[in-house]
Amino acid sequence: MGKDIREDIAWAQINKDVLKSLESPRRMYWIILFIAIAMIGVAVGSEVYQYQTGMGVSNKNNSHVWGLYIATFIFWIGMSHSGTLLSAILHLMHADWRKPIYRFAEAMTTFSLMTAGLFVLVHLGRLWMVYYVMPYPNERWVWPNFQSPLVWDMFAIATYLSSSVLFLYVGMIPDLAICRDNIHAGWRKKLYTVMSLGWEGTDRQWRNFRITYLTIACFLIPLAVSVHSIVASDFAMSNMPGWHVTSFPPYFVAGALYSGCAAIITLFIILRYVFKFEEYMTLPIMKKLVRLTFAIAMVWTYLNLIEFASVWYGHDQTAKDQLIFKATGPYAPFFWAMIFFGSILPLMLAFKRFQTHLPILFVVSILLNVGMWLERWMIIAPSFAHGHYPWTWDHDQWPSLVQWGIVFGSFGWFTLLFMVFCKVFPSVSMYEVKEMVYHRSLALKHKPAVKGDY
Amino acid sequence: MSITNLLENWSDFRQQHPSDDRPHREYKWAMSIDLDSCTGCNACSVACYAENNLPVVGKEKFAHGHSHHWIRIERYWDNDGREFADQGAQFLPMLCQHCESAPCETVCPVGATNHTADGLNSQVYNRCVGSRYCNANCPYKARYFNWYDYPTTDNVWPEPMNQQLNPDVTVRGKGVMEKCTFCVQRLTVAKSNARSAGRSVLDGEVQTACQQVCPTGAISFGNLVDPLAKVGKQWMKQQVELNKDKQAKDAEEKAAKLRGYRILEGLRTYPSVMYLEQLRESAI
Amino acid sequence: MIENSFNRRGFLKVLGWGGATVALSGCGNTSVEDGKEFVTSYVQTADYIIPSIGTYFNSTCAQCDAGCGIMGRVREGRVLKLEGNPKSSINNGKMCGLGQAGVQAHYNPDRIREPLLRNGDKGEAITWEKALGLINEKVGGVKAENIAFLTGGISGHVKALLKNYLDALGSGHHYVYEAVAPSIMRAANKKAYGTEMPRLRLDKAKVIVSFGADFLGAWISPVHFSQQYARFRKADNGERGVLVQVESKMTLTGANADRWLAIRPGTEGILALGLINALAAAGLSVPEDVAAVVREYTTDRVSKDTGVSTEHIGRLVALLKERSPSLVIAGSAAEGYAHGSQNATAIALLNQVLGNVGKTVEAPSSIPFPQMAPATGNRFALQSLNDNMAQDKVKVLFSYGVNPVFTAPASMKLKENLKKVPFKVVFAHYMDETALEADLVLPLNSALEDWATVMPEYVAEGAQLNIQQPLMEKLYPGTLGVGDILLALLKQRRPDEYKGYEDFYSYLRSAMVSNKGALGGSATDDDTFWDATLSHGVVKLAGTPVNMSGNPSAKGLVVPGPFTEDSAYPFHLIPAVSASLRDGRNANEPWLQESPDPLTTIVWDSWVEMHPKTAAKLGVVEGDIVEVASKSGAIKAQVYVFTGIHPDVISVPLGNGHEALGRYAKGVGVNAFKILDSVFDKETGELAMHETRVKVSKAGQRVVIVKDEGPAGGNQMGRKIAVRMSSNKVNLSEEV
Amino acid sequence: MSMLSRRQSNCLLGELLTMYCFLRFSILLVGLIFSAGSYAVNAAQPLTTADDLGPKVEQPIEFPHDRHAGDAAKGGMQINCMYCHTYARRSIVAGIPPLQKCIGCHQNIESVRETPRIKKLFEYWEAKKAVPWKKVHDLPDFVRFNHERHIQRFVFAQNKPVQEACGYCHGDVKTMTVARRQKPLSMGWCVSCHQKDHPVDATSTKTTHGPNDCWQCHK
Amino acid sequence: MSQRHLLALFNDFDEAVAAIAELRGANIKGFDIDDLILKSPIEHPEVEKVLGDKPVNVQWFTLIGACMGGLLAFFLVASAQANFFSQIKGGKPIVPLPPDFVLTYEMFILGGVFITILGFLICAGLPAKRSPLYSAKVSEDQIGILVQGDESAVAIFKTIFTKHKALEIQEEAGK
Repeated sequence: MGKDIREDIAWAQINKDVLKSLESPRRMYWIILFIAIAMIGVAVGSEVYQYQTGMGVSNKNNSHVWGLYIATFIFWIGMSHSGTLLSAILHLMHADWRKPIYRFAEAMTTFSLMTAGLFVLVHLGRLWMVYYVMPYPNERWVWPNFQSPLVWDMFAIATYLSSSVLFLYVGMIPDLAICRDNIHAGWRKKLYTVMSLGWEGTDRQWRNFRITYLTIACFLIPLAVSVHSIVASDFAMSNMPGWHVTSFPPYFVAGALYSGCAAIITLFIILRYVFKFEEYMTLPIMKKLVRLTFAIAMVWTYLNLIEFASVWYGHDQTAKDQLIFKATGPYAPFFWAMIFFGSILPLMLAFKRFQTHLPILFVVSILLNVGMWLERWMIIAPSFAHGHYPWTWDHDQWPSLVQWGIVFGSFGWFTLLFMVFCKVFPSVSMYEVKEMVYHRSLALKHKPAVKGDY
Repeated sequence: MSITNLLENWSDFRQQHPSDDRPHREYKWAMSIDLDSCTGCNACSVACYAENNLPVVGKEKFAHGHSHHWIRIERYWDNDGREFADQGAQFLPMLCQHCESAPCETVCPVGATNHTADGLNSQVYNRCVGSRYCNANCPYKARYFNWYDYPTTDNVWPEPMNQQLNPDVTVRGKGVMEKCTFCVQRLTVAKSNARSAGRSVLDGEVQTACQQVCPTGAISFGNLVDPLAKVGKQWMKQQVELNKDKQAKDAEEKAAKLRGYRILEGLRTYPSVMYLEQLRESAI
Repeated sequence: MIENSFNRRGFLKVLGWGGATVALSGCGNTSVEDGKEFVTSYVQTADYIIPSIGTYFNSTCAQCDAGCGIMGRVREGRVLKLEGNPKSSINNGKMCGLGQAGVQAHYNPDRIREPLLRNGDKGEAITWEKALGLINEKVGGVKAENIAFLTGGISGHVKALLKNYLDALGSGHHYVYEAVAPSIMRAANKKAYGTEMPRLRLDKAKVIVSFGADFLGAWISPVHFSQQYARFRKADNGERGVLVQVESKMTLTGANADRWLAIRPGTEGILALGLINALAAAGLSVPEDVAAVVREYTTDRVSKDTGVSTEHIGRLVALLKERSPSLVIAGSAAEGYAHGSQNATAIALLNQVLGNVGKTVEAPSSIPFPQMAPATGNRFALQSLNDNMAQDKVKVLFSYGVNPVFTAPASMKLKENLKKVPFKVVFAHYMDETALEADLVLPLNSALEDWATVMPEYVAEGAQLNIQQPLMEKLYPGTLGVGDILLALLKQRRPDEYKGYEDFYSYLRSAMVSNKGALGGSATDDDTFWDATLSHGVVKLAGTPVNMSGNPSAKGLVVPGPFTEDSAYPFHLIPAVSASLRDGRNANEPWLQESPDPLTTIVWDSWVEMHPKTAAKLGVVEGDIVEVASKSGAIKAQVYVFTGIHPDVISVPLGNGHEALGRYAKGVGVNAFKILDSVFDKETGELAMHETRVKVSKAGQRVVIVKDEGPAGGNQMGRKIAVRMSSNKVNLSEEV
Repeated sequence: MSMLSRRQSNCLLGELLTMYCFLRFSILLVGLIFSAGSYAVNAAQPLTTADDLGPKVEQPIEFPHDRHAGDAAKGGMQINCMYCHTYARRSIVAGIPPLQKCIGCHQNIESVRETPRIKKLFEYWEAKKAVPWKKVHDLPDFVRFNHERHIQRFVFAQNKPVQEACGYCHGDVKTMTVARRQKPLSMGWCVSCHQKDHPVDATSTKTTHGPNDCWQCHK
Repeated sequence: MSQRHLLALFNDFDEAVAAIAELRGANIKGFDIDDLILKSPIEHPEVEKVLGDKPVNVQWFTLIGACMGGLLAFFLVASAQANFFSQIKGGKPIVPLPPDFVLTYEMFILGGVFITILGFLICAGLPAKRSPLYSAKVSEDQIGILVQGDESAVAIFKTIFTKHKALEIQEEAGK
C-alpha cells in the first residue's frame, strides 16, 4: 500500500495548492456549474408549475400519496451521513487518512441536508402553510402534533443541519485564518476576516478548539444515527405493510452510510480532477475509502436480508405479500436492480485492481448511488401500490415529469452549492493535512512518539 | 401556569382512548352497515357528493386516482375460478371508519386530524399542510387529497353549479386532505338543537346523508352511548365491542350466528363502523 | 323539517336569491376580512325562513318516470340538495343517485337560456312572443293531421293541457315514446292478468325468480322496489327471502341474487315452461291445457336449450315448491326479443301456476282522472312517427321530453326523416341531438323551477298525484315551464276559455282546488287545501282495484326454441340499461358520470362486457378496443372482462355516446342504440332491444380502463373485508 | 513557591472569572429558557380583553346603532339587540332583519321620515330590493360560529344582559353608528375564552369550559 | 512598568519547544511563563505540554447546554400537549412519553452543540481582534512564541530566541 500522502510535502506548498483551488479550477468546473444551474432551472420550473396547479401534476394519487419526493428526501438525508462518518466517527477512531477528504464530506453533509429539506417543502400540498409545523407560540393557540414522526423529522433535521453547519464551520476556522492571511483584497478578504473570527492559532485557541471539535464529534454520531432512525420511523411507525419493520432504523442508517460513502468516492474523483488535488486526494486514501464502502455495503446487504427474513418468517401475511409483490410485481425490475447495484456490484470493490482504478470507481460509485436511490424508491412505491386494502391497490404508479424534473434538479442544486463551496472555501483541510504530514514525517524519522500522539 | 397544570393533571394526560374505564360521556357516533341489504346502487355516494361539496374530477383525473368519493362502493367477487359469478357480487360501502385509535391522527404533523369528544375522527381542512401522512397510514385508504384546486383553477363548479354548494361545508382548496365526516355539520345542528331543548340527541333525529338516502336502509347511524339507539342495539346484539380487537365472533364457535364484524380489526384501529356480513341462501 | 304554509309563488318573488352569496373555497383565506362580503338579507320574509337553516319543500323527482317524492333543501333562496319525501309511498323518504342528481340538471351550465330559432346552422335568440307567434303561424298553416306531438311518458295536468291543445288544433297526433320501457311486458301482462302493470309485492314473497328484471337498478321504480327488497330480505318473521335471477348479463339485481343463473339469451320462456313442467311433476296442480303445452319441456331439454344446469333447475323447483308465496318477474332481458311477448307470457303463466296472483302479484287501482293518467311510452310510437315522417305526413313536429335522434337505432334513419319535416319545435333543457335538428328550440324550466302534477304509473297502493313545485326562483328569466308554454299556445287557439289563467300556476291551482273533493280536501277551504297539498307534495287518490285474472291458461302460447347460430354475427348484443344513465337524457349530470357503474366500476365511458371465455376466444384482454358490428352499424369501445355474463353475449351500456347535450356528456363513450337491428316483437311490433346479433373484432388499440377498482380487481386477497356467510347459520329475527 | 502560588491564583482567578461569566450566563439562560417555555405554552396567549379595531366598513346606509340601541340618556331607544338581530337565538347567524322590519317601525315615525338615510331606506323598499349590507364580522369560510349556542348559554341560561353578552365579541355597539369590529376574533381569542370555566347557569356553582374539539368551530 | 511584547517565529518545532523550556527555566524577572502564548499552524498538544497544565472548561458548557436543551424540550412539548386543548390522538395518551423522549433527545443534542460552540467562543476568546504581533507565517508553517514581559526581559528573550534559531523576532510595545 502506497503512502496516504507524501510526508515531505512542504507546508507552504500545501497552502499554495489548496488556496489555488479557490482561484483557478479547471474548465470542467465551470461546465459543471453551468450544468448544475440548468438543472436547477428545470426543478424550479417544475416546482412553480406544481405549486400553481396542485400536487396532482406529480402523478400521485389517493392510495399512492408519496412518491419520488420522499424517496429522494431519504436519499439526500442518507447522503448526509457520510460527512459525519468521515469527520466524526473516523476522527474519534484516530484514522488520520480522513484528513484530506473530510472537509468536502462535511460540506456534502450540509448541502445534502439542505437539499433534503427542500424536498419536504416540495412534497407538501400546501407549502405556504409550512410554518404550521413549527412549534412556536402563536395567536391560534395551536401546536404541532409532537407525536408525528414528521415533526420529529423537523426537529432532527433542524438539529442535524445546524449542528453540522457549526461543525463544518468550527473545523474550518483555522483554514479560514490561512485564507485571510494569504488573500489580500476583495470581498473574499472581508469574508475570511469576518469568518475566521480573529483566529491566531494560539495555544488557548487550539486547546479549546480540540475539545470542542471532539465534543461536537461525539454529539454528531448519535445525532446522525438518530436522524436516520427518525426518518426510518416515518415508515416504521406507520402500519403500512413493508414499512412496519422493526429493523428499519439500523437498516436506514447502514443505507445512509453506504450511499454517503459512494457519493464521497464520486466527489473525490471529481474534486481531484477539477481542483488538481492529486497530491492530497491520493489513491491510497481512495483505497481505504473503497474498502470502507465495501464493508458498509456488506453490512447493508446483511440488514437487507435480515429485513426480508424477518418478514418472510414473520406471521404478517400482508407484509409477506408486499415482499413478494416487490420481487415479482411491476416493480420487480427496479427491485432487482437495487439488489444488483446495492449488493452484487460492490463485490467488485473487494478486488484490489478496482480499488484504485478511478474511471471504474467513478462509474461504480454512481451506480451504487443509483442502487441506493432505488432502495428508497422501493420502500415508498411498492408499499403504496400494495397496501392493506386491495381495493385501493393502484397500477404501478409512474411519476410524472414534474416529479422527475424536481428530483433531477435537486442534483443540480446540490452540485451548485457544493461546487460554489469548494470554490469559496478550502475543500481540503490545510491545517489537518499539515498535521498529517507532520506526524507522518515524525514517524518516518523514528522519533519516539510524543505521548498522546495520534 | 402550564407546568403546574402538567404536573397536577398528569394522570389525566396519561389517559387514552379507547379504554373501558373512561367511556365516552354523551355521544359516541357510530355506524353499522348491513351488507346483506346493500345492493350497491351508489345512492349513498351521490348523496355524499351533494351534501359535502365533493368535486367531480372528470375522467382524466379519475384515471389517475384523484377521485373524491368519501363513501365508495367496492364490489368484490368470490367466484374463485368458477365459470360464473353465480352468487352475485359483494358490495361494500367504504367510508372513513372513524377509528377510536386512528392511525391517521398520530402521524399528522400539524394536528389537523384529531379525535373529538363525540368519537369522531375530525379533519380540519384549514390546518392541513398536505403532508399526506394520514392517508399513507390509513389502512382503509378512506382519505382523499385535493390534488388540484377544484373550486378555482379546475372550475369544477362552473356558474351556476356553484350555487348548489352546501354552505355548511367548506369547499376545499388544493393541497388539503379530506374525508368522511359522518356529516358533522348535521350532527352539530342536531346537538345544538338538543341542547337548546335541554336534552340529548334522540335516535333518528340526525341522519347522515348516506343513511338518509339508502333505499334499502342498509346504513344505521347513531349514538352508541344511547341505550335506545338502533345502532347501539345492533352492536350489542352482534357482540361487537368498540374497545376490543377480537370479538366474540372471532373467538368461539357458538358465536357463528353473529354476523357483525369490523374491517381489518387486527390492526387495532378500533373502527366505529360495524359491518354485517352478507348472506347467501344455501338451498339454491 | 319545517312545514310550508306560505304562498309559494309569492314567497319566491319576495325572497329572491340576489343577496345570497356562494361560499367558495374555504381554505385560502385565513384571517378575518371585514367588509368584503355582503350579508344575505331579505326584503320580506316568512317566519319560518331563518338564515343558515335549510327549509324543505316537497316536490316530485323528474329524473325518471318512477315519480318519487322529493324534498328540496332550500337555503337563502337556493336549492342545495334533494332528499326523499317521507310522505310519498313510492320512495318513503329514500332516493337514488339519479334522483339526487336532479339538482345538477337544474344548475347545469349547459342549459338553454332563451328561445332559439334556426338560422342556417346556428340558433338565433328570439323572444318568447316571437317564438309563440311563429308556432301559431306554422300550425295554422297546415292540416291538423299533419301536426305531430312527440313526448315521453307524460301525465297529470300537463297531459290534460296537451290533450286540450291537440283538440284545439283539431287533434293532431300524440306519440308517446320511451326508448327504454317495459312495453312488451305490459302487453303480455295485459293479456295474462288483464292489467298492464300489476303491483308486485316483493316484500311478501319468500322466493323471487326474476327473469332479467333489474328492479334494484333501473326497472320501473327502483327505489320503491329496493325498499320492498329490504323487507323481503329481512322479513319480520325472520325468514330471509331468496332471490334467484335468471339472465344473460348480470344486472345490479343479479349481483344481489342468492343464485345468478346465466341463461342463453332469449330462452327465458323455455325455462319458465320447463319450471312449470317440473313443478307439475313435483306435484303442483297445473291446469290440464297448460300441462299439455309444457309437457315437452323436460328438464333435460330445457337444460340443453337454456344452458341452465339440471341441478339448478331441480333446486329452483324444490325451492318454489317449498316456499310460497313466490314471485316471478319478467324483466327487460326476457322481453327484448322477437318472441319477447311469448317469453313474458310464459313467465306470467309461471306466476299464475304458482298461485302468486293475488298474493304477490296484486291488482293496481284504477285511476280516477283518466285525462291525467300516465301515458306510458313505447318504442312503437317512434316507429309510427318515423313512418309518417318518411311519407311526408308530418309538417309540424313538436317534441318534448325525448331525444329520439339519440335513442333511435341508425337503421330507422330517423335523422334523415326528420329533415323532411318543415317545422320542428323542440322543448328542451339542453341542446341535445334532437334540439340540434329543430327549427325552433324552446328552453324549459328545470324540474326544480316548474309547476306540474305527476301521476306515476307504479304506486304500491291506490293512486297518487304528485305535485311538482318550484323550489327556487328561476335561474334564467328566459326559460318557461312546459305547462306555461302549452297554456300560451292554448290561449292562441281558445282565448276565451283560458284567458282567466295568468299562467300555468293559476291554472293548476284552480284545477286542483275546483276538484278538491275528489282530491281528498272536501272539508277544507281552498287555501288550506292548496297549502296542505303543496306541503305534502302528494295527494292520495282513492281508486278501486281493477280486476285481475289468476287463471293460468296456455292459450296462444308459443315459445320458440333457442336461436340458431349465426356464424357471421356470433354474439348477442345486450344493451344494458344503467341505473344512473338510463336512456341517456341525464348524461350531462357529472355526478352520474362519475358514479361508478356498480358492477364494472367504470366511469365516464362505455365498455363492452364479455365473459373471460369469450375474451379468450377473441384474443382480447381488458382495455382492448374492439369493434362491435351489427348489420346496422358498428361502434368501438373498450373491453371489460368479467364472469357475470353468458359467453354467447356481449353487453354495451346505454346512455353515453352523445354528440351534443353538454360539456359533461359530449364525446363520452359510444351510443349502443345506434347499432340495434330493426327486429320487432312479433305481437306488439315493439323494437326488440336484445335481438341484435353482432360480431366483435379487435381494433388494435389498448387503453387503461378508467374505473374505481384497482389491479386487484374484485379480489380481497384473503383479507377479511367483505364477508359472506350462509344464511342458514343466522336467525335474522333475532337481530335488531 | 511564591511564583507558583501566584500562577495558581492567577489561574484560579481566571478560572473563577470564567466560571462566573459562565454561571451568570447560564443563570440567564435558564431564566430565558424557562420563561420562554412557559410563555410559549401559557402566557403568550392573547389577552381576552385586547381590542383589535377592524377597518371601517362603508355601508349603503349608515345605520346608527347608537340611536337604536344606545342608552336613553344619550338619546338612544334602548332597543334590545335581538329585536332586530332576531335570528341570533335560533340560528348560527345573527342575521340582518328583513327590510320589512325597518319599514314596519319607520313608516310610523314621521319625525325622521325625510332624513336622507330614511329616504334611502324607503327607496330600497319601494324597489323591493334588499339593502346590500356588508359583513362587518366576516369570519373565514372554514369557521362555524354559532350565535344560537352562545346566546342560549349566556343570555338564557346564565342570565347575562343581552348587551353584555353580545358586546363581549361585538364591542359596545350601542355607542357606535356603523358597527365596527372591536375584537380580534382570532382563533386564540376564541380559545382563550373556551378554556375558561364559566358557570353553567345563573344559579348553580357548577362550571364548565367551552367545547374543545376542532370540529366545534371548524367545518 | 511598561510591558513589552515579542513574537518570535521558528521553523523547527523542536527548537521552539526548547526555547519555551529555556524561558521557563530561566526564571526571568518581569516575565510570567503563563503569559507566553504559542501560535502554531497545527494543533500541538505535545508543544502545549511544556506550557504547563492549562484546564479547558468547554465541557461544562456542554453539560449544562445538553441538560437545558433536553429539559426545555420535554417541558415545552409536554406542556404544549397538555395545554393545547387536550386533543386526543389515535388512542394515545395526551402526553405520550415515547415520542416526547425522541424530541427530548434531539433537543438535548441541539442544546449540547449550541452551548458547546458558545462555550468554545467564550473560552477561546473568540471572536477577537488579532494582536498586532501576528505573522501570516504562523498559519503557514512556522511556530510563533509571543511573550510578554518587562522591558528588562526583552534582551533575555531575544537571546534565547536567537539561540534557538528564531527566523524572525517582532517587537512591539505593550499597552
